[in-house]
Amino acid sequence: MDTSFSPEDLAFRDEVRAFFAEAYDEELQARMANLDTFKDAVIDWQKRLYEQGWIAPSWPKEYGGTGWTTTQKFIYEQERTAAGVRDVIPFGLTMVGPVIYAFGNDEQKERFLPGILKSDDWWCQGYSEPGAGSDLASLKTKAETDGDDYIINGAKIWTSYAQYADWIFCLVRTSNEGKRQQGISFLLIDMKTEGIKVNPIISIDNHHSLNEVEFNNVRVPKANLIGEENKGWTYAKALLAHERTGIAGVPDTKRNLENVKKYAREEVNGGRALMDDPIFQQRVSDIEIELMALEFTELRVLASVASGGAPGPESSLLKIKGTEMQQAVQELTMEVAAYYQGVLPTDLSTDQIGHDFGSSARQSYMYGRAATIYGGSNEVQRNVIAKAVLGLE
Amino acid sequence: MDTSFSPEDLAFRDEVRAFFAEAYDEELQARMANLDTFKDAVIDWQKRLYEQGWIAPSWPKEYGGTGWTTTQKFIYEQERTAAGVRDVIPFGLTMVGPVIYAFGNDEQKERFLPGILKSDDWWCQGYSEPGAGSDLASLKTKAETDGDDYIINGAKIWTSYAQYADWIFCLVRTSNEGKRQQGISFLLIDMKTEGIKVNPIISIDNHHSLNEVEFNNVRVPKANLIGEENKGWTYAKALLAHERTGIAGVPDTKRNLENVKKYAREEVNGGRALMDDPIFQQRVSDIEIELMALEFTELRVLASVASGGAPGPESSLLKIKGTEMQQAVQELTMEVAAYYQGVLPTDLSTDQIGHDFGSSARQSYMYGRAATIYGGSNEVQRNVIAKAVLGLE
Amino acid sequence: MNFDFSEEQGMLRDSVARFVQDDYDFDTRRAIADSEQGMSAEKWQTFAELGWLSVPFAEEYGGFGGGPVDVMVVMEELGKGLVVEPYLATVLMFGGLLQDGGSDAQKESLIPQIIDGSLQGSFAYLERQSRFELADVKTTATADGDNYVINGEKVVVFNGANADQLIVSARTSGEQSDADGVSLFLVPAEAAEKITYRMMDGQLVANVTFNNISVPATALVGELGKALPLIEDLVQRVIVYLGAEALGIMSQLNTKTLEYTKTREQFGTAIGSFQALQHRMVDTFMSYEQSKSMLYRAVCSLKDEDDGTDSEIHALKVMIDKAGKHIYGEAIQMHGGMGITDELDIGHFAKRLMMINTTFGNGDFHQGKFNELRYAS
Amino acid sequence: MNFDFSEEQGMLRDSVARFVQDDYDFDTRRAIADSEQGMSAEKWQTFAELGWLSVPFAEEYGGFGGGPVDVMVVMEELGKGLVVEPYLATVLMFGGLLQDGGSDAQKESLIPQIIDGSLQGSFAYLERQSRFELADVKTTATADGDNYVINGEKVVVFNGANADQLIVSARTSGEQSDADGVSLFLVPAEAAEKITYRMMDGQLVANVTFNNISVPATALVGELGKALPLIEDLVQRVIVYLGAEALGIMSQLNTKTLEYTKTREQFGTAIGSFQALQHRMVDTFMSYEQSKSMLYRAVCSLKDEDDGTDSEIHALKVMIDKAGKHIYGEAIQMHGGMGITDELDIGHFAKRLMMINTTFGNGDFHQGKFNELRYAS
Repeated sequence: MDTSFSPEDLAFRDEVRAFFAEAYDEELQARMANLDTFKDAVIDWQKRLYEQGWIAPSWPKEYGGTGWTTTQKFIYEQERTAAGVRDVIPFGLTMVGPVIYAFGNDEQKERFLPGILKSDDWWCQGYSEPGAGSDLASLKTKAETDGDDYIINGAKIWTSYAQYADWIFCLVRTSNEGKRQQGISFLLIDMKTEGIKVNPIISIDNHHSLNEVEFNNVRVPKANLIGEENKGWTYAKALLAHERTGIAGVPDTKRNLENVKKYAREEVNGGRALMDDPIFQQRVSDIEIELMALEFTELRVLASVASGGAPGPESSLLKIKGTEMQQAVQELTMEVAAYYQGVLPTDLSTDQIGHDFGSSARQSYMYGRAATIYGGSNEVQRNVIAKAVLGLE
Repeated sequence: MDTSFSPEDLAFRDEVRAFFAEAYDEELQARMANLDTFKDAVIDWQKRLYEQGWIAPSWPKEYGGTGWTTTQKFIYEQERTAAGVRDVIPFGLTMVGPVIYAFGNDEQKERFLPGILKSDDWWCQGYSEPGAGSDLASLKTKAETDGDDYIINGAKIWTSYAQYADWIFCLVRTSNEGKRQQGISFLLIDMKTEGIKVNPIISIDNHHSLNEVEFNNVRVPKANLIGEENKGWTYAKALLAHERTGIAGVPDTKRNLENVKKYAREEVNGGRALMDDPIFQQRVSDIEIELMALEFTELRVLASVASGGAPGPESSLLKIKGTEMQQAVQELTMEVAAYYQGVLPTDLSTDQIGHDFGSSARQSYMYGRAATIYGGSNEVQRNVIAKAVLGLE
Repeated sequence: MNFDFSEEQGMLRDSVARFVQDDYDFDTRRAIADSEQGMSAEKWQTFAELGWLSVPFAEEYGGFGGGPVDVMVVMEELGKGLVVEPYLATVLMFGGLLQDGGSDAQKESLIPQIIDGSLQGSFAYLERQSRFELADVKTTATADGDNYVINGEKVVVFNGANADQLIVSARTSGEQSDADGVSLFLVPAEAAEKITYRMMDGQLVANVTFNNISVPATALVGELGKALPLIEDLVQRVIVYLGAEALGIMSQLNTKTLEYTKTREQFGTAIGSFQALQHRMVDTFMSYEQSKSMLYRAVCSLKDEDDGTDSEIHALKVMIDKAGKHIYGEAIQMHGGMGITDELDIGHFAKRLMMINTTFGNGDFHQGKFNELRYAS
Repeated sequence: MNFDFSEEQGMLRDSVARFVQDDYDFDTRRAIADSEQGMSAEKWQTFAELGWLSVPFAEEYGGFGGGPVDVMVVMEELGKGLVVEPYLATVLMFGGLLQDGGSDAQKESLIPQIIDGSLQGSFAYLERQSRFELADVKTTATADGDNYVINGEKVVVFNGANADQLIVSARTSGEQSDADGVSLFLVPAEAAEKITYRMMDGQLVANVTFNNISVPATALVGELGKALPLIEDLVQRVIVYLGAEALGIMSQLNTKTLEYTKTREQFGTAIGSFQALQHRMVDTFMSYEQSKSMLYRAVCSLKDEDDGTDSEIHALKVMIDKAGKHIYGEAIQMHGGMGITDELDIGHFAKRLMMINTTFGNGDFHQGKFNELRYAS
């Protein structure tokens, strides 16, 4: 049992730290914070990571991965979040990419992987459907064969950044035979195809990142089918298992908690900084202590995977506990912001309003409610653990 | 909307307060605290209450009740608990008594009610059965007709004070036809009858109050059947509804919380009284605030019943919230007792041990675990509310 | 001992409930909140006609002479409709200060205007640094002959965008957080500079700056330098009223969530049939009932001032904070993806609860006060 | 980065686990705990033979030379069996102080006796008033020529009933709660007066009174007046070991409860099929896994002392307190009536967890220390 870093690890840490300090500059951050320049800024940053060779740490080296050890990956994430560096948009790099290199044919790999790595293509995800919720397998969007093509009809929902996307990867129904999971296929669709319509959904944080995507007789070549027809569910499940560890989001939550402490040192109530209030301290440490444990739960999973084992039962709690902690920190930030938690986006400056983080706290908190809902709600996660880990029927 | 007391109410309060101050003397309390004299002391006290005319506030006046208003009953409970006066043993006075006067025949009323009121008969309850848990209707103890008698075979469990009891009221199965609830009868059984065996159960608090009661060919005259054969479930349910309000136990919990505060002023940690520790204060007020609300929830139910209405949906939460609060206070008392929470009964004096409430805190805490289990576990209570109040199937 | 409403209170309740039901559906509310003024002058006139604006005022000024229970009844129903019109700011806060501390001349001139709907008011008390401390006042009012000259800034002023008159707290003596030395002044809104912005609960609020604003001595509300008790007394009542509004909102959230779970199907069955959700809905039901009990306890304590009113008020704020978070949290979670859309009303109920929780101090702040009051050695 | 146990650690674990499995079932444990001595001399001899008593001691004194991870492995398995023999008191606390602070003569004479099982020891530190403050020492040791004369009382002394030798903390200078001025002395148990009583977790403890007990200067353990850092260092490690014992217990409670809910039927079906219970069992599972992670974090921090060891230790105590209460609470509740009988082992696991939680400070105490350490401005 050993969790210390080797000299090589420490050198790697310094390298990463230096890179972020230099490359993730203020101008870039300002462009990311502005909705008008957000997309371009993200692409610029991801291209910079690509040049650095660090765009896909989780990919196998042969497809463009970094070949890092588990400890290096862990260090990279620590440094990334400590520096406040935004994570890459996951839809290409951590979602469809791994499915393509694992289950796609050579032609598909050549065609799609470079665009993902270089961030030339912006991907989005077409899984959920209106009314289906966590019951993913009930999906109804159908793909009917017409010669060498499929004709797609149906709709997907909660599709993040569909308004920016060049491509969407979809689960579609190609058969109604057998169990519901069995007639599902995994399909890549060009968003410029005729018959696709993107309807914005304004979310509870008053922003537009979600969409409904409608498919009306959309023609997709069968060359865009990943793997075998009717086997899409298997590929999607493999994808879910692919990146178990990142889902707890511990490094980001730790950083957000540090921000809470910083803010709470500046907020004063009756002459005492909020951070000096024992009750507030207790609220912070309630979370901090759970996070300290969760960080090690994540390390245990990483270590077990690195030593060739499968992730143990402890991995299944990462999503539940991780999202609960994210929300707890978001809530605490709101408490610190007090009245200012309610401020909606405005043209007024921070100086005019009299506060600097209320509005962003609101946005994170409100949109953060989704974390326990999407990707299989925490209720569904508990059902899964009860069955798969605890053996309860 | 008005919750103030009238001058008459205040005079009544003074009368009750004076009576408890005089009658519930230290010698009596010492006898109650000693297991060897416990039973006699309880009977002496209840006889004193009988002489005062206050033994059965919840009974109709015609059967020996006090005829008090709802407010008076509320005041009586407040004063009783504020004075640390032990509640009456419920099995006769609040459990079987009301069933007898509501559903018994005249002969039964004459025969049993005086013994209950005068505390000449000690009653115990025979509902639960080994292995049945909260699923009361699954009971198997059977009563078979033999001329004018029933022959009883089976066993009851979790029977408090069966070792002291003269009588037991039982639910027994007289038929296996129809729904499980339909073949159950309500029977009164003399504990001296041949074939009854009482097996002590030592509970988690290291005390003996619970028992298993075995019935081996026990002969009971049919004259001891309450109401109609196979209707016992109805009577038992009516009994459950009879005393909804007392079940939250708010006055007792309030008094226990006051004791916690007293103890916590005396416990010192690093020069600071525990009661001056902001975190401990927060733990106390977390409970105290819920209790303040629960007290009014109980008042709302009382007021609604007093004005002729049925108890509203708010009544159903009294047991759940009340028992949760009881346990929360018991837990806090244990925290205050620190190391001494573990002390088992001993012949050593408080002075020798170095602490005065650790052992009783332990006993209350451990036995208190039963509060969320017996009388229909809180899980079953939640099922009931979900169905009956929220209309969820 | 009774918890019944009087016949008059019942009629008042029905009147507000009917308005919300018939004239203030969610789309109407959204349109009003999104409008430039952030409120509807037309609806406000309806409030006046229905007599709601008169409820807490003394009969001698044309008021209904209602007590805390009457106002509570109104606020609970307004909460159910997420009504954005500034009943709290104009009638209860601005009007409440006038009623409690105003001179006869002030009351005679202004209260009838509030009652007939022609005057909008606002209480400007919050400052950048003050957080939840009412005594933390940096804005100053300096005597200058018969006048007072006001300098300073107030932030997040409720109804600040629409108010015709402001009551401003300003320091006439003492140090920044002294209890003594705070005074209240009536200031015509046009005298001050303001910037306005929108809050997530539909409020259009303002930061108001006073730059050498001169007001006559007759603009003083209450005694010079002794405004803090007046303010604290008002805040106690307002906390009860906000609690009533919160209770109305919680009732809506629980009702709507319950309905949703009965119809929403997942895995082939209504999600309300899942036991884990059922037990959680029992818990939100209990949170609601406990909040209601605490509200009743607090409103009764307002009438019985020697019986530890303060701690009941603090306890109410703590309870509403916890119950509110619990109830809106479960409501959003159980509505799933729909729960996090702006389209659905659930999120809007949540946002108003969040703003109520932070107004005049969050749960932790009040629990600290409660602890101090009850446990200080 | 790895969380694997070495081969030796694996063998140690198996050895303890096998003993608990084969030789220490619940009835055996009950009989031992209820016996007059409250422990089994025979089992203790087995511990000696199996080498467990040598684990933390240096090889030069005949020890195994084990580190915190080795001890952790032993304690977790002992926890699973609710083993009442005084491994903690004699080997880890008494022995630990000797190993860390004892003179060569003391170590050479006593450690081999601990290892061969012939010597029982005890660390007497707690006083009536001291609660969780280690520096709060009223017992005095006064120099008298070459001797020290000890006066005072220690309470709830673990293994106080069976100890042959005590290490006693006593004040040689300073005021009641001063950090400086606390010293440790080796005292033969028969020199002191003791009264014994039983605790709910099966421990037979003692209150020990020192009435002008004279010991030679060679009885001093560690430096005069500088014992507090020694004690604090020991307590840090012991907290980790108690955490390991607690983890073993939590594992048993979760496993037994899970098994019970799979077989126990109510309303015609196994209660483990009820979704509300399933979700709660997922939560107890998570509490267990989080505790395990925190234990690993704490034990790793012991090896890496410049990396904020203290706060990891406090965090562990907080986590074990919360998770323990959560897990035993659910275990008792889900076992229903059976859960509250003395007959079933569930309650006994709970009681040991409760005593672990209060030993060396409960969760709140340590969270306060954690807050001080990390957040003090």
